Order: sequence, then structure tokens, then C-alpha cells
Amino acid sequence: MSFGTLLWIVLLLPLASSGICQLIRSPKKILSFVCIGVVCIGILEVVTAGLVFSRNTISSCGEWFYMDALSAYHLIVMALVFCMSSVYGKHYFDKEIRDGIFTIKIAKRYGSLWFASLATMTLVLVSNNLGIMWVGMETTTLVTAFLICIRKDKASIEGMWKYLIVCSVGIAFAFMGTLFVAASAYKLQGGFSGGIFWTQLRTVAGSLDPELMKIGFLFVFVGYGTKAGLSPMHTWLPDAHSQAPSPVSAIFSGFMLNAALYCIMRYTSLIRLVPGDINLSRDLFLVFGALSIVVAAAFILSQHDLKRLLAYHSVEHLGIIAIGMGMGPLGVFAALFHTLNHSICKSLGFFCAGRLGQIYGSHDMRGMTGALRLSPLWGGGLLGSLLALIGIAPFALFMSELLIVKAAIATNLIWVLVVFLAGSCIIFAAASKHALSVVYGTPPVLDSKPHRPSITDTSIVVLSLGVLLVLGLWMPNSLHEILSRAVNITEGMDVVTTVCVK
Amino acid sequence: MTIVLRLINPIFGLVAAPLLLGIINKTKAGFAGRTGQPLLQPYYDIWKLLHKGAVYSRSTSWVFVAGPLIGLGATVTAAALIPFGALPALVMFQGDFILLVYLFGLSRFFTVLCALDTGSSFEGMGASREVTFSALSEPAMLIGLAAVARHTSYISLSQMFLSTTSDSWLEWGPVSVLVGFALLIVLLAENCRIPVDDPNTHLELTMIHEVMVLDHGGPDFGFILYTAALKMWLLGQILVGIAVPVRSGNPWIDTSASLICMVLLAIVVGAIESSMARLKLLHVPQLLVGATTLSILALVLLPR
Amino acid sequence: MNTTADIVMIFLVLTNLMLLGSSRLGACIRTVAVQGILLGLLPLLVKNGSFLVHLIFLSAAIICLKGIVFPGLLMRTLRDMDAQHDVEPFVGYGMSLILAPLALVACMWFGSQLMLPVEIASSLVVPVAFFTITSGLFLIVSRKKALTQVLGYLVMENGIYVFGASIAARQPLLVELGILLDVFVAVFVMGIAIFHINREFEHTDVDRLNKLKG
Amino acid sequence: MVAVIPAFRILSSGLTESSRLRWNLPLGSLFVQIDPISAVFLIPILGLSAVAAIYGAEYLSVHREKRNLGVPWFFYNLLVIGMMLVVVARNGVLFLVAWEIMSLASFFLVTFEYERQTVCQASYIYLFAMHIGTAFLIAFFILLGCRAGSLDFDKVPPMSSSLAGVLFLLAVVGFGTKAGFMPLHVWLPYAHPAAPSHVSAVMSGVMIKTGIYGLVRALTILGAPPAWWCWLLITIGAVSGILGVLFALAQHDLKRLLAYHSVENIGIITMGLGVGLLGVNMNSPTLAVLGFAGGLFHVVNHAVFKGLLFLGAGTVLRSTGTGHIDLLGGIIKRMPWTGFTFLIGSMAISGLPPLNGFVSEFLIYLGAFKAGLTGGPEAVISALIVIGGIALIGGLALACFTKAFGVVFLGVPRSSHAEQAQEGGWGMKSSLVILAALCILLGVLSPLVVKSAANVVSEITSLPLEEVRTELSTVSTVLTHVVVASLILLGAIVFSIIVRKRLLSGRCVRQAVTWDCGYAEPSSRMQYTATSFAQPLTDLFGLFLRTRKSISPPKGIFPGESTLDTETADICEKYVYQPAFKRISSALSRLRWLQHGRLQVYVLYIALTLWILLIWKLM
Repeated sequence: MSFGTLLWIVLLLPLASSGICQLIRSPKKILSFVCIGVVCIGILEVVTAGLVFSRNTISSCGEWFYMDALSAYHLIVMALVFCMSSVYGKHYFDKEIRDGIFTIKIAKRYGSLWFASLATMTLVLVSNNLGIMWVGMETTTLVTAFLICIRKDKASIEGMWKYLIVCSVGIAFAFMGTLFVAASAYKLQGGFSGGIFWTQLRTVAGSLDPELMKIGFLFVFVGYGTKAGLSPMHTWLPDAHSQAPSPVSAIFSGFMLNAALYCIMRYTSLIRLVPGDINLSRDLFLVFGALSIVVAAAFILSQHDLKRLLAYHSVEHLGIIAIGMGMGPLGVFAALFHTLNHSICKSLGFFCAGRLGQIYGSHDMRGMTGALRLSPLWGGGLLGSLLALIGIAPFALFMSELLIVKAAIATNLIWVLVVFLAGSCIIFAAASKHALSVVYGTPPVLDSKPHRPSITDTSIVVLSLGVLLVLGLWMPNSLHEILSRAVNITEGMDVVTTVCVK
Repeated sequence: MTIVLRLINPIFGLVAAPLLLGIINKTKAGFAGRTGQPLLQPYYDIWKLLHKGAVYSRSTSWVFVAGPLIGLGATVTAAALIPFGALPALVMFQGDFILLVYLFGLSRFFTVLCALDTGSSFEGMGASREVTFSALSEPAMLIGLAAVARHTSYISLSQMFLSTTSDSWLEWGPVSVLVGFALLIVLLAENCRIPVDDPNTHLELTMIHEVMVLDHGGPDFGFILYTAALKMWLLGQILVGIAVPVRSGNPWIDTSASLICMVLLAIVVGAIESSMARLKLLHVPQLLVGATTLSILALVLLPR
Repeated sequence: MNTTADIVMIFLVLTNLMLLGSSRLGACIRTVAVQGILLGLLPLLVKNGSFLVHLIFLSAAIICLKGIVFPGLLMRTLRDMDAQHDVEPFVGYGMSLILAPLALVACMWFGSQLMLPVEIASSLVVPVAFFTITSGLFLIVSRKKALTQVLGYLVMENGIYVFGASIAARQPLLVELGILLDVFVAVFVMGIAIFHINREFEHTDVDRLNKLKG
Repeated sequence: MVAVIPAFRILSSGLTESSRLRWNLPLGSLFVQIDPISAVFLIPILGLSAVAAIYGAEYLSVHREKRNLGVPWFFYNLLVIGMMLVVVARNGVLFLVAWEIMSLASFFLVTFEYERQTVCQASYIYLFAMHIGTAFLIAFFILLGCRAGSLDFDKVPPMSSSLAGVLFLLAVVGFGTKAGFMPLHVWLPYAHPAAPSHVSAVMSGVMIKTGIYGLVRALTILGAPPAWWCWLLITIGAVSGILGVLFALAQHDLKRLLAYHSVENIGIITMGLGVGLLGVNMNSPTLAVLGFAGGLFHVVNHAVFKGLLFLGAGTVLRSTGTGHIDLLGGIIKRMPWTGFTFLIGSMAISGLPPLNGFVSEFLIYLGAFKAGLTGGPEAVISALIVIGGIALIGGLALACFTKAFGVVFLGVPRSSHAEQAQEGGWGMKSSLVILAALCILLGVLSPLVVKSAANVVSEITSLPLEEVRTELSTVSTVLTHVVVASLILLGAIVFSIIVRKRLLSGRCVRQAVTWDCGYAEPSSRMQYTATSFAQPLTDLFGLFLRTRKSISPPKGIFPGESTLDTETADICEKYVYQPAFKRISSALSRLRWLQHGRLQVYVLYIALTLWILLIWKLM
């Protein structure tokens, strides 16, 4: 069946190209290949997603691969982030290549791992079997670990090691959770043949063992939550993000976290149908979301490293998404919308931070001033993305946060609202202080004049800001439709009800 | 006919204003046991000044010239707002006393600017004291008038005066006394009399109003003197209008009564000047704030 | 035959205790190897042993991986490095041994809390699984050498495997393969990582990897 | 680019035309409407923006070679559009978006000269203040929306008094931040001096008025006001007014001084609104009409004269290169146009007749006195606050502007800065003259102007139009008398001028040095400085000002260099905000040990979290 094969292609193409990367002989060529290949795959993925939306679900080779609106939406986000990062990466490494850091060996590794991580994340999205989904997540960790230490210095290795250990432990817990869920399935009368397929579990979810499901969900939440960077399991995040090269940080922050969250969403849609503690997922999301926001605020307040700043911003925004997940249909809608906005905006932020870091030779914001004067494109991009990140209208993030506020008041979760607003105000104060000090002021005298940004760079910055602007002012009906379908899936509603956000 | 009647009052004021100064000086002379200068001395002075030439400082600009003229104009306009005894005001409307206060403000504004225009440090000093004290005396005056307005339930000077009758005094006696005192203090402050300022001191450091006009000469200075006299007269009119409840229907009696009271007021001022010493400059604000407090008391005490 | 199951379980506990108590890295690795072999026996102990082929194949795979390949890898890494034993851990060995029983009791309680469809005829399975996981975590948390942490992680995975094998032994290969692959890659990757660390820092003390903070 | 803006003027003629477009913004609809209230605010916005644009065209020309001027002009137009959208928006989200566009555009305009350190600080404070305000507004609108089911302003149902109270407080804080109510005004004295002068004119002249607009709009939405709203507004007004002018008095920088005066005038406007609200509450139409008419009229007037003053200050700043008052002096001889227009502006802002500033204050006074006549004790007290407040403000403002004008423009130059002053070009001059003319016209034609406020006031107070008309006609007759009086004033002045000419004709008129009480040669350093001019008042109110003096007095028989300099920090900023922020940051920095780099502990976190959750769930 053609659609099934399409899923196979989406899955295998990256693997194939990661093999091909080993055959290419020059770093520049590899980068170009990565760029082109990823864009093609991205287009393919978007097409797949489109098909999913048109036919509601796609599944192939029995139950193993399955996509619905939720995964398709995330697929689109992933395609977007990966394409942006690859295109950006094409020019990002110019400096390293000139300095001779980015040798052919490293380039090969980079290319292969890049495609491999694309493949694994796709696996997470397309697999219907929760075990396979977990395998995908785990391999993501292991594959991306080496993307962090492209340049092998102490700091990056340290970052990688922490990332490796913390995330592996977390993922191990996630596996425990998966086992618990499986166990709860096997307790069904008459046994439950076959693997733990999400679709099948969904049909029988009503009769699953509540106790085991509950414990399973706890494990899964903590486990994948570690990967998603929810506080207090976020500790790996700033280290890894700050040490990775900017394109990698972009895919980390832009999609990997969301992928982990996506896994949790899958389980949420099950746990909601299980009799017993209905509010379990809600409470967890709210508590950890609020906690993440507070912690992020605390660390952003006294942060001098630009990329760590952005990393903590990711913690904050994942927290925002989490509290959105805990606020009923409207909140989930907002959260999913926020996912898209945050991915675009954060990737842009990392792009600009990376280039400015190259220009200044460090990411220490105390030494970076007058970026706007030094390089209007990246300085302006940084200012724009940071302003958007701290939720200034008319950017899209403002809208999604507004929606979350609305949801909070509608479900009168005032304490969450207070934490959210207070935290975001503190973060606003801190982040804008840093941003302004970096962007404005008089630039220091540098030995090397920054190069003129290429056309692709300009287009990345302008386009992503433009998209954010447009999404902030106008939400296309199709997007609204997609989102409300996804909401129905996570909320475990069988009948498709469109969320009214007016 | 009515317009003529209305014109009488301001013209009368314009003519009679300097007389008050004369009376005050006479009184002080009397206290000091001197014969003192003739009663009409102020008129002579002004006349003499008007017929002199003028000397202007090089540092001054047109503002320096415009100052006295605008001051005079503002005060003359103010004269058109206040009734006297049975003589009605030329213009009367709701809240005319607000305009009155701000007209004084206008003339003060330009006097101060003239002082600053000369660039002399003494005049600047005087100017700064002037604005300080007036900023404090304005609330006293307005709140006091508000109290009067409240117990007469009119907010136009003419109607206020008409409705402060003897029985209203019997009713609101204490309040009116408070207001009267407040206004008296304001009068002394605004006209730079003792205990706020000493009109005939000759040490620039201690002067307030006099020091501001050091550089004016000739007609300009004449205008200034005349303006001061007129201002004295107008404030006197207000005080008398509130304090003297002679409201027999007969215009002659009422008017002459107020006139007599004006003379009395002048004598009182003279008496104060010769019996009191000038306050330390630092204490003047306390005096004015005291006046404001009196007015506030008056306004709040009024039961309704 | 649940006696055999119980015996295996008890042996597992013992191996954990040894791990917590010993300071020599080499010894730890050998213990882990033993543990791996013990785990390999588990699939054969499943009640009503249908799917025999599959189970035998499975146990063979596990024994050769967990019992031979991984320890071998780690041994090689150990040989590459100079450090022979784990100097002063955060929590002393004696202390660890005191804590261990407490943890075991907690695990007993926890296991009794949840009704699991256990397919290995031993009441000890679930508690031992949790205990293994806990001691693995404890190793990661309380030791300093990177290698010990890898060991800890390995032990943790073993515990998870005990758990998985005991409750879900009947299902298709999927989960086991999941674990195997995962552990394989994990150990592999971590081995390389340690190699990097050693080359960069001339030591593998994780607590000295604390430059990134705040 | 410049000519675009006057084209918008046509809009402001419309009375009530609404259009509601379908708009896919999440929770929003593009619903705009121009009613009298909007029109009142729209006219000054467009007018002042146009004039300021003419001015700015020349003002910015010095930067032409240094940087691309398209950017500031883009944001300038964005600012104007944002302000227009704010006053015409009838949907919560649209309003918020417009509000943010406005704030953002003005923010970027403030950061025009972003290399300067002060500008960075100013922009930061401004951005932050705006965001806090917006946060409150978000809460306000969402709460409203949840009540109404829709965020369109016209769909709001009547609500419980407690909820209305909460909403009112939210609105006061949110809009007050923009308008610059006293505790929330901190950003003004930073942002206004930092921005280019024509921008500060627009910001201070009209942008902060959008805060007032929002408040008025909120009042129309929230329905019948309880008494405490009026008192709150009146108190806020009095406090902002008096403290604002006091701080202005203590400033050394011309534009900073003007910025504090914006706070003062906002205070006056708020008092006006408070009086009007009192009228609504006591259902005495006279009061309501006087209060609101006065307040709104003052909005327009302040736009005119504050714009004028800022533009004048800009000319001074540009030609002398300093805004420090004590360095200037005597420049009226070098820039007569600016000097004259600035004088007009100072008279207007000090509320001197016959200019427009007086008229609006007069109306508010009148309202207060009426309240004092009719109402019970609480009315009397509020009347007392208003009368005393405005009287004191008037006096202090007079002091402040005699200081500003006198020291800057009169006397002799105090430094080389002042000596190099020269007049601006035609673009600048003409815009100054236009505004000055407006000051006079609005004052003289006030009876007509006030009449036109009828349907605005009826819109706000929801009184029948006829009643308002009659009230306003009586008011305008009063104002005609005022005008008559000012005609007399004019006559008197002209007469005295003629007399003076007559008297001086043919007599000797000499030039000499200033009478200096026998000193040999008066130098410019002997002049009274602004600081010393304001010193009696600043000492008198030292309690609030807390001016910091650093003195090194003259010593010895032959005293050498001796200095005195004073510096007045903003009391709210110094004693409220900074400590609060310090406390928050220190509290949060306690959390920082979480991330101290120990991998083992990180793993421990995860394990502990899990255990806690398990225990929580199994217990």
C-alpha cells in the first residue's frame, strides 16, 4: 500500500543518506548534502503529514507504523526545525572549516549522526508500538550524544557525558513505565496477545488495571520528562545545549524536547481513558510545568552565557507547554500551538547566538555589546527572537500564552496563572536586560571583521520572524483544524470536537 | 446705564488704590510719632517716575520690558472682577475668583521672569522666595474662598458678597473669622508687607519683592508701584467684602461702609507693620501653611 | 522449580551487595558478568514453558551479551586507563552495605503494593528487580569513576530486565531486543565516551567534571 | 513618509462608524469603531504626530550620514498607527495587539541612539514597565472576556460589584503604568529624555494619553461606579500631580523636568475624571459634565503645550548640545522664535489665563467647587483635595517654569554651550509656531470647543444628550465671560504699552550693566542658578524629594574651589522598586545550588522525584 511505503521511505531515507555521508570526501560537500537531503526529506515528511491530515490516519505493516494528526503535526514541526537547522548549518561551519577544526572525519561523523538522529526521531513519531517508540527515543539520546562534542574539548565532553548519563537513566525509567503499562495490559482477562500497540491499548484502555497504569504513567512521566527537560530533571539541558554547535542546539531545543513530550502525550491519551485517577496527568503537568517555570526564572535571572540563557528559556517554555497540557482542551490546544511557535523561535535564537558567539569568540554576554552595530542581521535576529520568546505581541508566542492564560482562567487554576505570570515577568525582566545589553551599546574592537551574512542566512532570519509575526496575527483555518484534531487525540476524546478559541 | 454703573467700581479702584499705601505710611508714622510723608505721597512718586527716562541692563531682553506692562494689565483686569460694597463688578460669572487668583499668578510670572532676565543674583534670590511663598499662599486663598462659597452656596464673588449678610455672620461667625484671618495673612504675604517682607528695607539680601524690581526704572517702575498698590486694594476689597456684612438696601450706605472698612484695614496693616518685626524667611512658609490650615478648618467645619 | 527461581533471585541480591561493597573496579566488572549470567537463566524459569525455542535463544543471547561481551568491553576500557580502583566514594562501602538492606526492605514493601502478573514462580522477583535497579542507581550516584557509573547503569538495566522478563516474558522478542540493543549501544557509547574523557582530562573522576554550572 | 500622517486626519471627522471584520486570530476579531471618545483622542494623536513629524524631519537630519533614517520613520509611523488602532479597537485582543505594537514601536524609537549607555538603561526600564502594564491588561481583558464570552467591548454583560472592582483595579494599574500614575511612573523620566525630541513630544503628548483613554473606555464598560473609585482616582491624581511637579522642580535636565511635568498633568486629568465620576456617582450631571469635559479638554491641551515644550527643548538641546539647565542661559536673544513659543508653552502649562491650560483647570476647579457646594462631607473632602491640589500644583508649576524658562532663556549665557546656540530651521520653527498658536486659540475659542464635547461626555456618563448639552451651554457662557475678561486683559496691556511708548518718547533710554549692588564686574557665574532658585521649595518638601547634597564648602581665609551639587533620585524607584527587585533576585538565586555541576546529584534528583511521586501515589 502506497501510504505505508511512504512511511517506510520517510524512515529509511535518512538512514541511507547517513550511510552516504561516509562516502563523501569534503566537509563542504557533506554540509551541502546534509542541507539538500534534509530539505528533500523534510518536503517528503510534510507531504506525508498532509496525507495523514487528508485521510485522518495512516498505518502500515500491520500495526507497527501508525500516524494520526498528533504525530503528523509533530512531524511537520520536526521537518521545519531540521530544514532550518541544516540550511543554517551549511554556513555555520564555514568558520570552523577555515580554522581547520571541522576536518573531514568530523564532517562525516556530523553528517551521519545528523541523518541518524533525524531517522530516530522519525521512528519515535511513526511507531505505533510503545516499545519501539521507546527504542527510538533511547537511540536519539545515544546518537545525538556525539553531535554535542563535534569539537572535542573538555567542556563539550563534560556536557556530553552528563547528557548521556542523565538522559539514559531517565530513559531507563521510561522503559520501566512501558513495562508497567504492558503488565497492566497482560492482566486483562483472557490475556492480551500481541505487543503493546497504542491503538490496541486505546481500544481496551477502559479495562486496563488502573493501579499499574498509574505507576506506569509516573515512571513514563519522569523518564520522558527527563528528556523533555522538565525541572528538576532538566539538569543536563543547559550543559548540553550550551556545548553543542548551534544547529545541534537548535534541533535539541527545537524538536528533541518536544519529541519526548510527544511520547508523554501518547500515554496521556491512554491514562485519561483509564478509570480511576483522571486528574493524575493534569496534576503532574501542572506541578512540573510550574516548577520548571520557577526554576528557569531563577537561573535566567543570573545568567551570563547566552546559550545557557536560551537553554533555560527552553526549560521555561517546556514548562509553559506542560501547564497548557494540564488545562483541558483549550490549554492543550494552546500548548500544541506553543510547541510550533517555540520551536521556530528557539531555533532562530540559537542560530543568532551561535553566529554572534563566533563573531565575539565567546558566549559570555558581559563581553558582547553592540551586536546590532556589529552584525545587523544576527543582532536584530537575536533581539527579535528574544523579544518573541519573552512573549511580546504581536508575535505568535504572545498569542499562545494568551490562550494559556485564558484556559487557566476558564478552568480557574488561579495559582498556576499567578506562577505563570509572575515567572514570565521575572524572566522578561532578566532576559530583556541581557538581550538589550548584548544588542545595544557600543561594540568592542574585534581583530576580525564579521563576514557579510549570506542570502540563505538572511532568509532564515527574516522568514522565521515573518512566520512568527503572521501566526501571531492570523491563524489559518487548516492549522486550527489540525490542532483541534490533535487535541482530541491527547484528550482521549473519540468524537472529534473542534476547540473554540474565539 | 448698567454698564456705566459697572464701570464705576473698577475706575474707583484704579483711582483710589495708591491711597491705601498713603494711609499705611501715615499710620506707621503716627505710631513712630512722626508726621510722616503726605497722604498722597504714593501718587507723587508714581507721577514722578512716569516722567523719567529709563535705563536697561544689557543682559535683559524684551521680556524685561514686557513684564511690568503685562503685570499691570493683569491686575487691572482683576479689578474688573471684584464688586465693592453696592457697586457691582464689571464682569461676574461662576468661579471668577479662580480667574482672579490666576491673573495674579500671571503678573507674578512675568515679574519673576524680569528678575531672572537681569541675571543679577539678588533678583534671582528674591524671585525664588516670591514663587515659594506664592505657591503656598494660593491654596490658602482658594480653599478659604471655597469655604465662603460653601456657606453662601454661590461660587461667584459678587453673589458671595451679596449673600454674606449680618445673619449669615451670626450663623457662620467662627468660620468667617477663620477665613478672614487666612485672607489677611494672604493679603500681607501677597503684598509683601511685614511680617512676610519689609517694603522699605534697604538690604537686598532680605528683600523679596523690592529686590526683584531693583533694575526697573522710570515708567516701568512707576507701573510696578501702581500695580502693587492696586493689588493691595483688590485683596483688601475681597477681605472687606467677606468681613463686612453691611447689606442695607441703600447703595450709598453699603459702599461708604466698605470704604471705611478699607481705610480701617489699611490702618490695621499699618499697625501690624509698626508693632511687629519681620519674620525670619525660614518661618514664613510656616505662617502661610498655617493660613492654609485655617482655610481647610473653615471648609471642613462647615456643617451641612 | 520455584526453589531454583528463588535461589537465582537470592544470588542476584548477593551480587548487588558485592557490587556495593567492593572497591576494585575489576572485581565489580566480574560481579556484573556473574549477574549477567544469572539473568540469562531467568527465561528458562518461566512458568508453563511454552515458546521454548524462543526462550532458549533469548537466554543464550543474554548470557553471551551481558555475561561476556559487556564485561569484556569494560575490561578493555579499564585496561586502557590507569585507574585500577575507585578511590574514596561519596558514600563509604560500609555505609553502602548498611543502606542496602533498608533499600531491600523498601523494595519488598513496594513490590507487595502492586499486583503484578508475574510469570516466574517466585515471590521475590519484583522486589529483587527493584532492589537491583536501586543499587544500580546508588552506584551511579555514590561513586566517582565514570566506569563505575557505567557499571551502575548496567546493573540498573539488569534490574529492569529482571522486571521485564518476569512480567512480559511471553510477548514477542520486541522488548528484550529493545533492552539488549539499548544496553549494547549504551555500554558501547559510554565506553567510547570514557575513552574521550580519559584522553582529555587524564582522569575519569566524574566529580571533577564540574566546570559547567549555574 | 512624513506627508503620510496628515492624510490620516480625515478619519477623525467620523463620529460613530464601526466595522467588524472576520479575523482568524485566536480569540480575536478585527472590530474597530470610531465613536466620540475615540475621536477626542484621535484628533490630538493625528495632529501632534503630524506636527512632530514636520519637526522631526529636520531634527533627525543631523544623523543622516551616520545611519539609515528609514528605520526611525518606519517605527514612527508604526507608533502612530498603533495609537490610532488602540483608540479605535473594540476587541480585547485587537486592543492588546495594538497596545503592544504601540509600546514596541515607541521602544524602538527610544533606542534610536542605542550606543549610549543611558539609552540602554532607559529602554530597558521602559520595556519592562510596559510589559508589567500589559500583564495586568491581559488579566483585565481575559477576565472580562471570560465573563462576556466574547472579547468584543460591546458584548459585556452587567457584572457583580466585586468583580467590577477587581477589573477596575486591574485597569487602573495596567493603564496607569502607561499613563504614568505616581507609583508607576518610573519609566517616564528615563524614556522621554532618551528619545529623540519629536518622539518624546509624541510620547508625552499623546501616547501616555492612551492610558487615560483606556481608563475612560474601561469606565464606560464597567458600568455604574461606586464611590471609592472616585476617591481612588482623585487621590491618585492629587498624589501624581503634586509629587510630579515637585520632582520636576528638583531636576537639572530640561527634558527630564518636562517628563515629570507629564506625570503632573496626568494627575490633573485624573482628578478631572475623578470629579466627573463623583458626579456620576452622586448623579449630579453638572459635576459629571464639568469633570469629564475638563479632564478631556486637558488631555487635548496637554498634548498641545507639552508637545510644544518638548519640541522647544529639542531645539535647545540640538543647538547647544546640552540639556542641563544650569549650563544654559540668555539664549532667547539667539533663538527668539523658540524662546517666544517656549514662553507661551510655559504659560499654558502653568495654567495662566488666557491660554488653554487655564481653561481646562478652570473647569475642573469649577467642578470641585460645585461638589463642595452641593455634596455631603465626603464630597467636601474630595473637593478640598482637588482644589488644594490643583492650587498647589499651579503655584509649584509656576515656580518650576519660571525656573525653566528664566534660567534657560533669560539672563546671560552660563557656559560655552549656551553661547553657541542658534535658531532652528523653518521646519522646526514652523511646527513650534503652529503649536503655540493652538495654545492661544484653544484658550480663546474655549466656549466653542467645550460645546463640541457634548456627545463625548454623554457617551462616557451615559447621560441623555440634551441634558449634557444644556449643562455645557451654561459652562460655555461662563467661559465666554472668561474670554471677555481676557479681552479686557489684552486691552489693558495694549493700553499700557501705548502709555509707555508715549512716556518714553523723546526721553533718554540708556543701556547699562545690571545693578549689582556695588560689585565691580558682574560675571555670568554670579547669576542665580536653577538649583538655588528651586532650593527653598525643594527644602520645604525635602521629606518627599530626599535630595542628596554633596557639599565641599569654602575653607580658610582665601577659600579655593568649593562645590555643591544636588541630585534627586526618584523616590519610588529608590525606595520601592529597587529593594523589591533585589529581594526577588536574592530569593531566587537561592535556587541556584540546584545546578552546581555534580552529575551524581543530578541523577539523584531524578531518583528522588520518582520516589516522591511513587510514595505520593501509593500512600
